[in-house]
Amino acid sequence: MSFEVEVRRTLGDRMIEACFAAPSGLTVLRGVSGAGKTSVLNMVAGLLTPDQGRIIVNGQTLFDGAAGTNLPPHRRRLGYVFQDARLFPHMRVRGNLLYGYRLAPVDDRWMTLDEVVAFLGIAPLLDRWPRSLSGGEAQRVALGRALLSGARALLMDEPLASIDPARRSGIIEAILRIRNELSLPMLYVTHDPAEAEQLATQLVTIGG
Amino acid sequence: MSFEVEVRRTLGDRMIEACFAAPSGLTVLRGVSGAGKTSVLNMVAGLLTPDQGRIIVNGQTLFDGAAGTNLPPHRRRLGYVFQDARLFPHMRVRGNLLYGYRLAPVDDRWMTLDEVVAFLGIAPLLDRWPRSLSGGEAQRVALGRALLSGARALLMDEPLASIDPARRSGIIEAILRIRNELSLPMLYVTHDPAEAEQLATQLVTIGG
Amino acid sequence: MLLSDADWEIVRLSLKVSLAGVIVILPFAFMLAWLLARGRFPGKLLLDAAIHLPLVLPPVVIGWLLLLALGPAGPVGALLDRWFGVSVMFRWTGAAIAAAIMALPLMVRAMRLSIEAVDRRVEDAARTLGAGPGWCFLTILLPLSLPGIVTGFILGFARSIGEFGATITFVSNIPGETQTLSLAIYSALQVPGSDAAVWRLALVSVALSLGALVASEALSQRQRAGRSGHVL
Amino acid sequence: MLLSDADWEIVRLSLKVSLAGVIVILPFAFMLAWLLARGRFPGKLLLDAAIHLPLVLPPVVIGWLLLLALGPAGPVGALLDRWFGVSVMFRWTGAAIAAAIMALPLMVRAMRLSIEAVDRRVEDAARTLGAGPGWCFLTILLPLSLPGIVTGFILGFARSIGEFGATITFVSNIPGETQTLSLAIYSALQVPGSDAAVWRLALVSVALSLGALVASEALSQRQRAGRSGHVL
Amino acid sequence: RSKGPLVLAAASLQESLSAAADAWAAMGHDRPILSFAASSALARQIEAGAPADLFLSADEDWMNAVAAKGLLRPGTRSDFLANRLVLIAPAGSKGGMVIRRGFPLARALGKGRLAMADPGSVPAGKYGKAALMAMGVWPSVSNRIAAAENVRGALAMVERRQAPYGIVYMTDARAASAVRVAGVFPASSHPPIVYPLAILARSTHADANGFRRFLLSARGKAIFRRYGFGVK
Ligand SMILES: Nc1ncnc2c1ncn2[C@@H]1O[C@H](COP(=O)(O)OP(=O)(O)OP(=O)(O)O)[C@@H](O)[C@H]1O
Ligand SMILES: Nc1ncnc2c1ncn2[C@@H]1O[C@H](COP(=O)(O)OP(=O)(O)OP(=O)(O)O)[C@@H](O)[C@H]1O
Ligand SMILES: [Mg+2]
Ligand SMILES: [Mg+2]
Repeated sequence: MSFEVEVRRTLGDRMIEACFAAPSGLTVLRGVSGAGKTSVLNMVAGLLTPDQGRIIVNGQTLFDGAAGTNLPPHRRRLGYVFQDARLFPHMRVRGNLLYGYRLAPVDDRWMTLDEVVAFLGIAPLLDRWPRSLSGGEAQRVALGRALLSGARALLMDEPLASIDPARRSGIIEAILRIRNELSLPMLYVTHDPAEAEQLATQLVTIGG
Repeated sequence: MSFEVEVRRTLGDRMIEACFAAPSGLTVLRGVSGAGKTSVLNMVAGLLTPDQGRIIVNGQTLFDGAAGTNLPPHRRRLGYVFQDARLFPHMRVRGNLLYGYRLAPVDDRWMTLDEVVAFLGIAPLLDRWPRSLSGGEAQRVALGRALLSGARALLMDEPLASIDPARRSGIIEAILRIRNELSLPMLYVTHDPAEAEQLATQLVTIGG
Repeated sequence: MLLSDADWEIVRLSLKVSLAGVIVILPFAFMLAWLLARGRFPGKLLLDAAIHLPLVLPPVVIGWLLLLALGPAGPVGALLDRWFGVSVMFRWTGAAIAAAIMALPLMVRAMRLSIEAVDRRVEDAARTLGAGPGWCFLTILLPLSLPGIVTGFILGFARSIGEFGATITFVSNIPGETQTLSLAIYSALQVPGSDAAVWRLALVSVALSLGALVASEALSQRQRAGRSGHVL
Repeated sequence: MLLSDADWEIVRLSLKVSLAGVIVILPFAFMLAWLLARGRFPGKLLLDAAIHLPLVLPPVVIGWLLLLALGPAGPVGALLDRWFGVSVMFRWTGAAIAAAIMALPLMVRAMRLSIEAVDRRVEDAARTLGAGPGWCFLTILLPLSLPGIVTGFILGFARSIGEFGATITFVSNIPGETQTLSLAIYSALQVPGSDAAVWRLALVSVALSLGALVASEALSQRQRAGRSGHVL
Repeated sequence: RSKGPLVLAAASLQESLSAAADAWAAMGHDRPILSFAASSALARQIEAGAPADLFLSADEDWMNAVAAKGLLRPGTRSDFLANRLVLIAPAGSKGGMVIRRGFPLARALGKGRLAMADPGSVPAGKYGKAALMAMGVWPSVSNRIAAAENVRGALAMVERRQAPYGIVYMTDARAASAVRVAGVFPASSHPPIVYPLAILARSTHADANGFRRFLLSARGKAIFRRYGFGVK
C-alpha cells in the first residue's frame, strides 16, 4: 500500500474525515468545495495534526494518534504542491526551485533542474522574483519546486488549475511518466473530470 | 461597443499588447499562461497604467494616453474578480461581501446579499474570517463581493478555477443570467474550452 | 506597598502627561509613517532624519531645543502666546509635548514597519470596489496596520513614562504640575539614603507600563485569534 | 565645521561603543523577539515587561541598576572579575553594555513586529521541502524579517548614540574611555557660554545617525525593489 | 603611556578643576583623568566599588555617605572650597535687590518663576531653600519655583530669560556673561557651602596624594579663587 490514511480532525464547527487506502500509482481526491481535500493533504504532509487516526506512506507510519507517533513535516519527505503557489518571496525562481533540491540527499534526487525547467517551460523565468510571475507561471514554479525536492511521494492540490490547455497536456504527460516510470505514489486533488480520468489509478471522494 | 481596448505596456522585458472591441455580452479572453490576460484586466480596472492606448467601457473613456485621461479605479465602477481571491483579511465574509455594496449608490445595486449568498451557497460562511476558508470557498466569496458592488461591467479572472463541477454549473447559469437579463458587459478569462464555449459571446486571444 | 497621597498625585500626573502626549501625537505619527512608507518626495530623507532626532540627541538637548522654540522668547512660543494666550512653559502641557516628541520616532518607525507590510493588492481590491483613497486608507490600511499602531503606542507610552532629561530641561521639575514619576525618581536619587523612595516609585512606573503591556497584548491576541482561524 | 582631534576621538569612541553594543545585542534581540512572537510559555508577559524596563525607567535608574549588578561589588561584576579577570567599570565596554541595554526594547519590538508579519504558510512550504526548524529559521524567517532587523538596528543605533543617563551613571564621564558624544555634549552644556561646542557636537551626532539612516534606506530600498517587481 | 590619577568631581567644578589639572600637568606630571558628573552619580559609583582615586563632591551629604561606608582613605578628607549663593537676573535687566529678611522677591517675580536647582534634592537647591527660609520669603515663593536638574540648568533658564530671577552659586554667575548678580545671600543665611575633597580607600595611584596636596597648596587654591571660589 502506498497511502493508508484514516484521519479525523475538527476545524471550527466542521469535522473533516477521510479513510482510504491506495495500492500504488496516482490517487485522485475529489469532493465538493470545502469537503476537506486540502485538509487531508495537510494532515498527510504533517502541517495539520489529526485529532485521531493513522497515516502510513510507503509502509512508514508518519502519524499514529494512538501510539503518539507524529513525524515532523521535514522528515516526511513528501513533495507538496499547494493550492496557492506559496513561493518564497525573497528568493528568485531559481532559488525557489533549488530550495528542496539542495536539502535532498543526492541519491534521493530523481530529477534535475534542467529537466524540470524544460518540461515546465520556465527557463525564461529563472532569474525573476516570484511577485512578478503570472498566476500560471507561479503555479508551474511551485510544481517544479516540489518535483525537485527528491520526495518519496507527491501531494498535489489542483496543480493545473490556472494552466493553459497546451501546457497542461505536456505536464500531464510528465506526471504520467513519473507515476509509471518512477512509480512514485501521488495524492492528487482536481475538480476536472477529464484530468482525473487521464491520471487516476484510483478515485477517492472526500466527504462523500 | 461595451469594451474598446487598445493598450500597450512594458513589464520588465515583456511587452503586453491587446487590441479588441467587444460589441456587448461576455468576452472571453484566452491565451497561454503569461500572455498578459491578467495585465489587460488590470489595465481596464485602472490598477496598471498602460504606456499608451485607450480604454473605453460602455462609451465612457476610462483611459486615453494621448488625451491624458486616466480615471482612478474607484471611479471606474468595474467589478473585478481577481485571479487570487484577495479578500480583506480583517473583515468577516459578510463584511467582505458588503464592502462594495455599501459604497454603491442605491440605484446602481443590481443584486442583494441574499441572492448572492443563495446562488453561491455561502450562507454558512457569513461569519467566518477569510483565512479559514477553503480555496473554492474564498473564490466564491470574491465572486460575490464583485457582484454586489453595483458595477457597470465585470472583469473576471478565472473565477471558477477551483470550484467543483456541481457548483460550477450553478454559477455559470447565474453568470449567463446576468449577461442576458442585465446585459452587463463582461471580460472573462478562462483556460477551460468548455466554459468558454458556454459563456462567450465573443472570443479574444491575447498575445496570439 | 503603600503609596502616599503625594505619590498618587505623581502617578496621576504621569499618566495624564504620557497619555495626552502619546494620544495627541498618534495621528501625526501615523501620517508621518505613511508618508515615509508610501510617499516619494524630495526631502524625504531629511524628514526621516528629523524624526529620528529626539532619539539621537541627548534628551537634555531636545529639552533645550524645545525651550528655544516654545519658550516665551522662542518663535513658536511667542506666537502661541500672542494668538491663543497660552504658554506651555512650566505647565503639564509642556511636559506632554516633551513626552510626545521623545516618543515620536519610536511610534513612527513601528507604524511604518506595519504599513510597509500591508499587501497593496488588497488595497487595490478595495479601490475596484469603489473605495476612494481616503476611505481605502480608513477601512483597509489603518486596520491592517493595527499591529504597528499598538506597538507604537506601547513603545511611545513606555518611553514617555521614562522620559526625564527633555522634560526637566524644558518645563522644570514642579510638583503637581510637571513632576512626573521619572522626575520624582530622579529627585529621590539625588538624596543619599533615599533608595527606598526610588524603589517605590520605580515599581510604580513598572506597574503602569506592565498594565499598558497587558492591555496591548490582550488586544493584539484577540485580533490575531480572530483573523487567523485558519490552522491549515 | 572643523572638528578638533579631541572631537574626532569622541566620535570614534561613540561609534565604537554604539556599534559594539548594538551588534552584540542584535542576535539576542532577535531571539527574544522570536520567543515573544512565537513562543507560548509561562512568564512570557514577565519577560516582555522586563525587556521594556530600560524604556520605562529613567535612564539614570537603569545606570544605577547596572552599577549594582555589574560593578566590582555586584554579583555579576564579581563573577566576571573572578572568572575572566575583566571589569567593565569605567571602561568603554561598560558604556557599550549600557547602550545595548537601552537599545534592546526598541530592537526587540521592531523585530517582533516583522516576525509576526511573516506568513507562516511560507514556512510550512519550506518544512515540506525538507527544511528542519533551524534551517527554516535561517533561510525563511530571518530574511523575511529583514525589515524589522534593519529598523531595529537603526532605532538601536540612534538610541545608543543619544544615550546619556545610564552611561554616565554606570561608567562615569571619562574622556577617551566612556565620554561618548552625548556625554561630551552634557559636559559642554555645563560650561556657560559653550553653546558653539554643544552645537558642533550635536551636529556630529546628527550626521552619524543620518549616515546610518541613509545606509539602511538604501538597503531596504534595494530589497523592496527586488522582491516586488510585480506592478500588477 | 602612563595615566594620571582618576578624579571624580562634581560637574560644577568643570572649568576650575580642568585648569588645575592643566597646571599640575605643566609641572611635569601625568595629567589627572577627570570625570565630571552629578555628585550623587559619582558617590554611587564609589559605593559600587569603582576604582577611582579622588572624590570632589559638591556637598557634604554625599561625602558623608561615602565616608560612612569606609570608602575614604582616613585622614585625607578636607573641606576644600567654599562658595556663596547669589540671586541672578538676566544681563541688562534693571533693579538691584538688597537681600534681607522679607525682601520683596515674590513681587519682583511677578508672573515669572524663580529658577534654582531642585530644592528637594540638589545641593545648590537645598542651600537656596535654606537661605530663602532664613530670609522669611520661602512661603511666598515656594509655589513659584522652577526646579532644574542642576545649578547649571537654573543658570541657563535665567540666561535664556525663561525666568526673571534665579539662585545659583557665585561661581556660576561669574562664569556666565548673560546674567548679572542682583544680590548676594548673607553667608549666615544657609549652611556653609563647602566642597569636600578626599582620597578614596581603593586608590592605588602613586600621584593621588600629590595631586591632592597640589590642590590644597597655595598655587592650587589660587586657581580656584580665580573662578570665584572661596578657599579654606
Ligand atoms: N477554523 C475553521 N473554522 C471553521 N471551519 C474551518 C476552519 N478551517 C477550515 N474550515 C473548513 O473546513 C473545510 C475544509 O477545508 P479544505 O480547505 O480542506 O477544503 P477543500 O476540500 O480543499 O475545498 P476546496 O476544493 O474549496 O479547496 C472548509 O469548509 C473550511 O471552511
Ligand atoms: N516586473 C516584471 N518583469 C518581467 N516580467 C513581468 C513583470 N511583471 C509581469 N511580467 C510578465 O508579464 C507577463 C504577463 O503576466 P499576466 O499575469 O498578465 O499573464 P496571464 O496572461 O494572466 O497569465 P496566467 O494565465 O498565467 O495568469 C508574464 O509573463 C509575467 O511574467
Ligand atoms: Mg482546497
Ligand atoms: Mg493571470
